[in-house]
Amino acid sequence: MKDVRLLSEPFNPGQLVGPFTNAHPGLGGVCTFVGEVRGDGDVEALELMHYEPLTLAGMDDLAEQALARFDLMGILIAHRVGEMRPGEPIVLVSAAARHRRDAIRAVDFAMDHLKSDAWFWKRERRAGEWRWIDPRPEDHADLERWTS
Amino acid sequence: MKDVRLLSEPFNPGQLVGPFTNAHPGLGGVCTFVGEVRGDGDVEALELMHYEPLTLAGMDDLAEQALARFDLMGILIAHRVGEMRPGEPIVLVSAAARHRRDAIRAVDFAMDHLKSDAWFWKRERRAGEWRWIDPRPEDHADLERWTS
Amino acid sequence: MAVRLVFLGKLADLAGASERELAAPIDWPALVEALQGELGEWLAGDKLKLAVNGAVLADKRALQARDGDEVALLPPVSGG
Amino acid sequence: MAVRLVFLGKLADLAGASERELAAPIDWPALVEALQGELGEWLAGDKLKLAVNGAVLADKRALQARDGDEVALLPPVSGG
Repeated sequence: MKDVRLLSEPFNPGQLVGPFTNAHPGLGGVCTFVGEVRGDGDVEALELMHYEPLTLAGMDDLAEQALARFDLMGILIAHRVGEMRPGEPIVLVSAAARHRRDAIRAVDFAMDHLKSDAWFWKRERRAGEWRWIDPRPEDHADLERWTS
Repeated sequence: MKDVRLLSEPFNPGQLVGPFTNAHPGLGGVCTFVGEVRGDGDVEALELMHYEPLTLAGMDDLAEQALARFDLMGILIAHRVGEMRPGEPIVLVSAAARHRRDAIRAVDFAMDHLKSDAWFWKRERRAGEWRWIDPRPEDHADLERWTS
Repeated sequence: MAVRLVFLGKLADLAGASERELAAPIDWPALVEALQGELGEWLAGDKLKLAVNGAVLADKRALQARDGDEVALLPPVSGG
Repeated sequence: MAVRLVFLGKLADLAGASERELAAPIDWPALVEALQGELGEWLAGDKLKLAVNGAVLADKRALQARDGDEVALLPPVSGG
């Protein structure tokens, strides 16, 4: 099962992972990563801008890549867009597999790609001022782990 | 936060992960692996025997190793004992960290150790007959990933 | 008889809006002509990509947009 | 005036119980004497470890258990 979502409202990770897990009887395990908006320093809010024709298609393609690369029963990729506060979930990736290593590696793979080359533009508000965030070189280094 | 548990009754992963996540404000992400009893072939039931003075102490030591090795805010390790049916959760590891790679690697590390050198003895029931399970060579190979 | 421009990320700030309409058709010289100042500098630079109706152009200077097309101006992503 | 033996995994099946009491004190020769048949073979083999009160012995032949001690017989783990 492939389930890819852009969410414009706050979400509860458990309400996504529970049904996803139940949809895969016979699985060996489910690995899930949930990222939250970090309240680094004085960040008051984060806004994630997307362009649906690219952003959702790109996430769908990433899910397909993970399904092709690892032995999975299913993958769920959900990403928030819009304005968020520190502490809110921003991203969730779950992978169900018969063997744990596939599930764990698929989550690692999908997160590295989401963090670096997904079609999102981000800005932070500090002291009332919005500022756009540039790409981070570390994120591109993470991607190179998967190019072999 | 370190939270290590042996559970003799079925558990709901979300009811452990929710409070664990909420206990770590400021985190970047939480990685969770939930393993379920696989219904391989005609397995009717699985029984996990433990020896609490070793089993719980060993899990606690594993949690400490993960905290020392990765940059974590907290780790939760919960393992079922007793008799289980296919589809029931048997193990849950959650790691909370400021950065996702630490959380994912800590879960991978803890699972490899739990699957191979934790103090559990396992037997399966097929067609009404219980049979003890021998250690699997693959599990020991998994462990060697972490000996550098 | 229009092409819709969509500005992503900081380009929306520079454009003062997330969308703008231009009279169709629009090719590369027409787009350069239409976008001045900092937006024009972004357009000329290496980092900006263009997508037409959700398909990223391998060579943005080959842009050909007709009535009803949507042209997205894409600065580097910050990732999720 | 007893030492409690605890049998783990398949040893519990061989012993016909998960626990047994032996008169204290118990050292290695006394334990070998007490456990016959397949249990005795396991005890003599390389794969079985002993723990006294939750501490695994580096050398099981150095066993010294006194009244109130718990001696666990540990076959190879199957893991979680």
